[in-house]
Amino acid sequence: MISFQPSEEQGQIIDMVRRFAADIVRPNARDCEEDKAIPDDLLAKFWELGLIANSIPEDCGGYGFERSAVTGALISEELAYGDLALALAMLSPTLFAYPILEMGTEEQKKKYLPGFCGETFKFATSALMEARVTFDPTDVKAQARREGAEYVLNGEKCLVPFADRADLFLVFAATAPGTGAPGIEGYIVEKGTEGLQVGEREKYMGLNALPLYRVALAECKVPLENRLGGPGGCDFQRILNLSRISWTAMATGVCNATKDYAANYAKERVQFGEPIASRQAIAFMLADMAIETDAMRFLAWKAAWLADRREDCTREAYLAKLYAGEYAARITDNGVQVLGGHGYIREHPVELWFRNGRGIEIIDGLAIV
Amino acid sequence: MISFQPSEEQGQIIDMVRRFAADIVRPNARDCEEDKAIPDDLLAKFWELGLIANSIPEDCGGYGFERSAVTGALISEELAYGDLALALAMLSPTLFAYPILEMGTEEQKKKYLPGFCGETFKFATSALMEARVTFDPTDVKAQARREGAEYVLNGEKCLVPFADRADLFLVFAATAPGTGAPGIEGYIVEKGTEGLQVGEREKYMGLNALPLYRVALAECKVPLENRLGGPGGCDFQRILNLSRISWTAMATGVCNATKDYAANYAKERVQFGEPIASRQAIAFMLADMAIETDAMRFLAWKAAWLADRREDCTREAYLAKLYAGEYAARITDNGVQVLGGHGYIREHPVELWFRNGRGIEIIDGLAIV
Amino acid sequence: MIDFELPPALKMVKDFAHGVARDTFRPIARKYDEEEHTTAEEIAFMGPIMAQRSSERRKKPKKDADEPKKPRAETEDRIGAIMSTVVGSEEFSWGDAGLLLAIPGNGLGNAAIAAVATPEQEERFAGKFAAMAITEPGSGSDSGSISTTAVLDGDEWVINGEKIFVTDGKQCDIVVVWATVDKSAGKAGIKSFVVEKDRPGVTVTKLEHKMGIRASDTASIVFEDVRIPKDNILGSPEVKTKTEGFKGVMKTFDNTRPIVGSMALGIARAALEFTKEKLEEEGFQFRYGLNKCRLGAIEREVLVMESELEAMRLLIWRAAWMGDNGRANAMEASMSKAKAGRMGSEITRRCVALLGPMGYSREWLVEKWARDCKINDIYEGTQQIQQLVVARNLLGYSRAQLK
Amino acid sequence: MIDFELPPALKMVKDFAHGVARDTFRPIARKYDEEEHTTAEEIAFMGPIMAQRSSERRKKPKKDADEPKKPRAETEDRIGAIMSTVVGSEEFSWGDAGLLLAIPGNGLGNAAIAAVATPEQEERFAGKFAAMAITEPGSGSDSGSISTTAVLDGDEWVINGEKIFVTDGKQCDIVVVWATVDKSAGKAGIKSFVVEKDRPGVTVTKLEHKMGIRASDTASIVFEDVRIPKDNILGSPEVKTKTEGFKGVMKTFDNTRPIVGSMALGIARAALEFTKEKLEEEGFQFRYGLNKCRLGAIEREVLVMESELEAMRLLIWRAAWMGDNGRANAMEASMSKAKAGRMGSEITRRCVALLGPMGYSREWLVEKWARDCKINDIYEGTQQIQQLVVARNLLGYSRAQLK
Repeated sequence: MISFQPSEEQGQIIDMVRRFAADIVRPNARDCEEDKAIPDDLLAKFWELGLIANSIPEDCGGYGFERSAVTGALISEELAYGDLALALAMLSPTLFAYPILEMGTEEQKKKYLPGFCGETFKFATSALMEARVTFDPTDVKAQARREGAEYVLNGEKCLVPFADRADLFLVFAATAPGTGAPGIEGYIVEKGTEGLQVGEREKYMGLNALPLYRVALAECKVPLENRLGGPGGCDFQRILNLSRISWTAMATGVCNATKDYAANYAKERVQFGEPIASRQAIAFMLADMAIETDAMRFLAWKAAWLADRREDCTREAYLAKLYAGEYAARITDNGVQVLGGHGYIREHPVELWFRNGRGIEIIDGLAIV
Repeated sequence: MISFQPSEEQGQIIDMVRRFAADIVRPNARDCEEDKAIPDDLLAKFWELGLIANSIPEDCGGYGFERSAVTGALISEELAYGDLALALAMLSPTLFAYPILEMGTEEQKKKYLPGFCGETFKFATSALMEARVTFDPTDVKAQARREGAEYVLNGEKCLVPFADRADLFLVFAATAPGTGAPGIEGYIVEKGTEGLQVGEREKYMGLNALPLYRVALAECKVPLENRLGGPGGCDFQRILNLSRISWTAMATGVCNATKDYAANYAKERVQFGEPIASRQAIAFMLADMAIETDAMRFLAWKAAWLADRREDCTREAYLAKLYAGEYAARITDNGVQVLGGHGYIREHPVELWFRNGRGIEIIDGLAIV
Repeated sequence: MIDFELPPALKMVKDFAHGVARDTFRPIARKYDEEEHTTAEEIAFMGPIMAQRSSERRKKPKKDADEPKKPRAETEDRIGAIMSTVVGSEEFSWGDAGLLLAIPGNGLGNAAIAAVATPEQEERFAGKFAAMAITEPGSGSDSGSISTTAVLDGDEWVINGEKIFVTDGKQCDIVVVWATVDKSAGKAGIKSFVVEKDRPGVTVTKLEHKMGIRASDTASIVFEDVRIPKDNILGSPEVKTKTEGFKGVMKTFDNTRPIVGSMALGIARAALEFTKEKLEEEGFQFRYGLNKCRLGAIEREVLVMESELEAMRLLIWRAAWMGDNGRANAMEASMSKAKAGRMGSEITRRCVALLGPMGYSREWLVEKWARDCKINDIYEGTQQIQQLVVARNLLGYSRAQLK
Repeated sequence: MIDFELPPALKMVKDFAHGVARDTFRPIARKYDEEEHTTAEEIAFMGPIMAQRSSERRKKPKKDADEPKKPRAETEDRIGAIMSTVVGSEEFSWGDAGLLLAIPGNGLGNAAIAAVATPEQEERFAGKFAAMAITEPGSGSDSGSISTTAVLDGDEWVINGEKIFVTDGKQCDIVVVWATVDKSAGKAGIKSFVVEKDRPGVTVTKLEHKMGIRASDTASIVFEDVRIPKDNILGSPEVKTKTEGFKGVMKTFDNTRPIVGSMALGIARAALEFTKEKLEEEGFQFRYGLNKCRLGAIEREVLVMESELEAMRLLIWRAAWMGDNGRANAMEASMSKAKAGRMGSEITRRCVALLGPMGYSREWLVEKWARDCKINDIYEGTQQIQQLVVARNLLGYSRAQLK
């Protein structure tokens, strides 16, 4: 039965996260970007919402509500409406927790998930991306080989959020190069494991609030039971799909924020005797922003809905992110354009959204629903 | 010394062709399209301008002015401003004459060029394109093999203008498949040669005024001296470049015509109490048309200027046509859009230009400067 | 709850429409493109089927569009006529959009009657093929400026004026004519009237030669002292001080615009599917999930177009779902048509180019789809009109604030 | 005669600029991006070179821009200051656009002085670094609405007002200030004045933190009862009935807009060249002449961008050539900036994406180029203003006819 109406429960979550984004996330976004850091109390306030513990089964210490990719997309969008970097930071524990929740062995769930149900923000992360021009998430160069009772990991990762503070890393590596998604597995690496080297903090065009690090794995050994999903391994393609859904939803949030901000500005900014919004060139730019933003949202929902039905959504998630990458770049560009010179100054958030928006096409991982 | 100013002589040619396009070409374009034929007297009127004989040396019966790709681009644009199909038809003798003029042996020039200096329109043509989805002009499937004192041609060609009436065909074929442009040579095939089979007239989305035919070559034998350029062969890449320059210039003519027509319409069409041209959405569409049309023109000129200096212009001619193909499609689409419902009706020429414009990206050959 | 599954009834609609599109429309699509202004007898059988459909729909209790909007959580989703029509239209248009428009009883006038007619009128005009006559030589997008008049004379309206671009104007039985009952009242004076084609004074004066959708006729009709019964007016005859009457008339568009969008979608999907098929025959692959570094140029182009097709469909479905659920959807209807009209043109043109000389040839249907699709960015409000509607809603601007 | 060869003098300009860009600008580009509001001492040596250049140019006989246009064939092509500047700017911007803007003596104010100053003024302000102050908090694109005033008091003008977005406002020696001498006269009352920075009452109140071109400062300047000599006015002090005065001021733009275009071109070229280089290192090829069926996705994307770069350059050159040859080029100047501003942003953003995580990283300069380039679609008239200028010229419309 076709419907574009979130459930009542989802509606309540949306309202809550929307308020949080408006009251807490947006007002702090610029400072965090300039300071290149997120104060712990912001993360703590997010943690109080209980969004992550919500999805964790009661026997692992959570509230035991069903985890849903659609709900995750709704949350991703609303948080990113506040700020993309803070949204990524706040949801970063899910990078580790959700794959365990979905694909972990019973032992892995019991061992790791309770840590995400505590009172304080749990720093955990995953490492997927690698610093090369032609990086493709289904073609990672990091390798895992089995040696007796251990897996030995080698490789170089980039864009690992909170690598400096994370207790747990989910590292994606291939058993053999060129085997595509089926050959990629996740390995749980605990902080302090020998061979896990957290490198320098990285500097990017945007997302400066989010601490991103290089991480090297040099003959890093983990026990066999640390492979995500145990002997059967994980469904890496699904993890990638869930990540692309989250990115698309977050892109929707950024675009929606840009559209709203630019529209309000255009109504207030008077030039040649009239608000610039009364000129077709500006008004139609805003109309296009609205159209593409809505389309992006529904593409995320559609892929998420398939994911929740446990149907293959590789195509839908890929196309959604393809769409989001292109249009998020265009929309955030136009956000600056509507504000003109003022949009180029760091006082207005469109300047930040322009820079953040350019990461969407490029980055995979870093978020999951 | 950088200049965007045609020479005095070129200025006179432009003026002459512009008048011809306005008085003769444009007024007959729609009828020719609907009748799917061009009356001989139109071709005769074009012939009277002497544009082709102009470029042929005096010892071959012409007026002996220097042939220039830049001048050719100027002529191509002005004629196509009148109508693309008629421009292609009128210039079709050059498909045969110009390669001979540039690359023919002395014997070939003496034998064939005087025919283009007579009093009546000379039907001659060339055959390059082939009817397949992945057709690439540097990868023709038509083949030529040497057999004693003859070349034997085999293959299927499409989009051959005036194949029904042409006395002379310049057929492009490869000595071996997959050798690219260097392996492709031109072969002179006279009407009536055994194995030259003129097939059915083709039907396309546009260009219906121009008679286009399938042509098959079945063990078609021509003497050795019929290879363009003799034993040394021809520079096929240059022929292709000159063709792409002409296409880009013709695209410029079509786009310029569309822009002018749409702008005039928009100034006259009153909606909501004002001419639609006074709305930014329409006005800016017209501004973009003007910008892209000018850019297209200069890309053609730049490549032509290089060609006239005998420098390699493969890159420039390719990029020019790439640009022209994309923007001609967009501009002719917007031409219809500006006229709205009226643009969709066969009464206004934008309907025809929309259909003609879509051929530009697809077709190579069919014109040469 | 967010859901994208077609309910069984809609799957049936879809399968039926697809079958007709594949088995009946496609095989004759080229024929009626070449033979413009010929009535396609092959699709006559569709008339009774359409009539039965709408009669079945009439029997169902109607939800009042003006009932107050319920709070979110209480709304019960329903799949109604609009969703059913957009799903069907996509499939029919996949077969041939011109033939879809030429299905007897499937005119825009029928949609207008269905939207605003009284039960008595619905009954009286049931089974008739109704065209819609809005545009005049001097008024295109500016529907408020029409000059056709309707004057009440005793028990009859007398209609005078000239209409152009009447889709199915030749083939139809009745015409829904927009006319003003009070020129001084401006838009408030505009009403719509049902005029039977066989009334004295109705003359089809011209059939347009069009770029595409040539299987459906587009006519000019002159109305000269045409007398119709008083109760052939759709809606109230009263001229209100504000523009409510006109808004009522315009409201038809909220339902028809997603349908036009779905026609663009169906045509573009046909083109893209066909293009992929032909390219696959040549050995090209289309893989989902790779970085663009690893894709071929046309592979990537096709993937981008697929994402656009999905986006078009979801925007259309959203607008239709809102309409069926009694929500105000003027903005969303225009969003769906703006997107679909533009991208439909873009996708079909790219498919022509992707297939090279064969794409441009009339041997295949791709070139035809590019011609057919363009109309969807023009009629029922051009791209620019849709953008105006979206922007005004977005900004909360009146017509005066954003012209 | 149509010709695209750079004459030897211009080749020298190009080579010199490229050398400075490569050896001086590029190596320090990242440094001054990170250290916003720091003066780049490394480029101080450019000041005297620029001063000498413009003094050489002053010595040459000037062609009067108002001399009647000669018929086509008689016109003798000349390569003048504008072409020389666009060729140089492309190269400098290839190195770093922010540093180009920060070259002492290379301000927009200098261009304005060069365009309209009397010989006496030219001599007096020679060697000074001149910024241009137009925008005010309430007036962006609408330059005609500025409220800074200039009142003649005896032998001095008294300037009052606040200017924002003054490029090089901190670093410059003098500021060309747009002010009105008669608010009631509207645009006709707007004149430009040279204000020395060290005059009492001139205060730099703020330095903007910008997205890009951070090597050049952007300042707010308040003018409070600033007294300047009577002959610091540029052009005639007379307020004419029409808007000639304002038009004169606006005419500066016809020369500066192609220059801004060339900055976008230089940055975009830098990004594209770098991107190709990096991709070639990974084994990608870029071949000219193939059907798109045979190209890779990113190969095609790069080729399309190359064609756009060529288009940008030719539009810029045409506008510059017209300006140098005394032809009215307001439309063509705007065309070149509209194209270059937009495509510069587009190309740099695509390059960021083509290089994946490395494109987004601050280890390389591509992400910076995307930030730097965006300003060219905004300052000296936004994209939308350029389109207005082009459309008005194209349609023969006044400001009132096309707002």
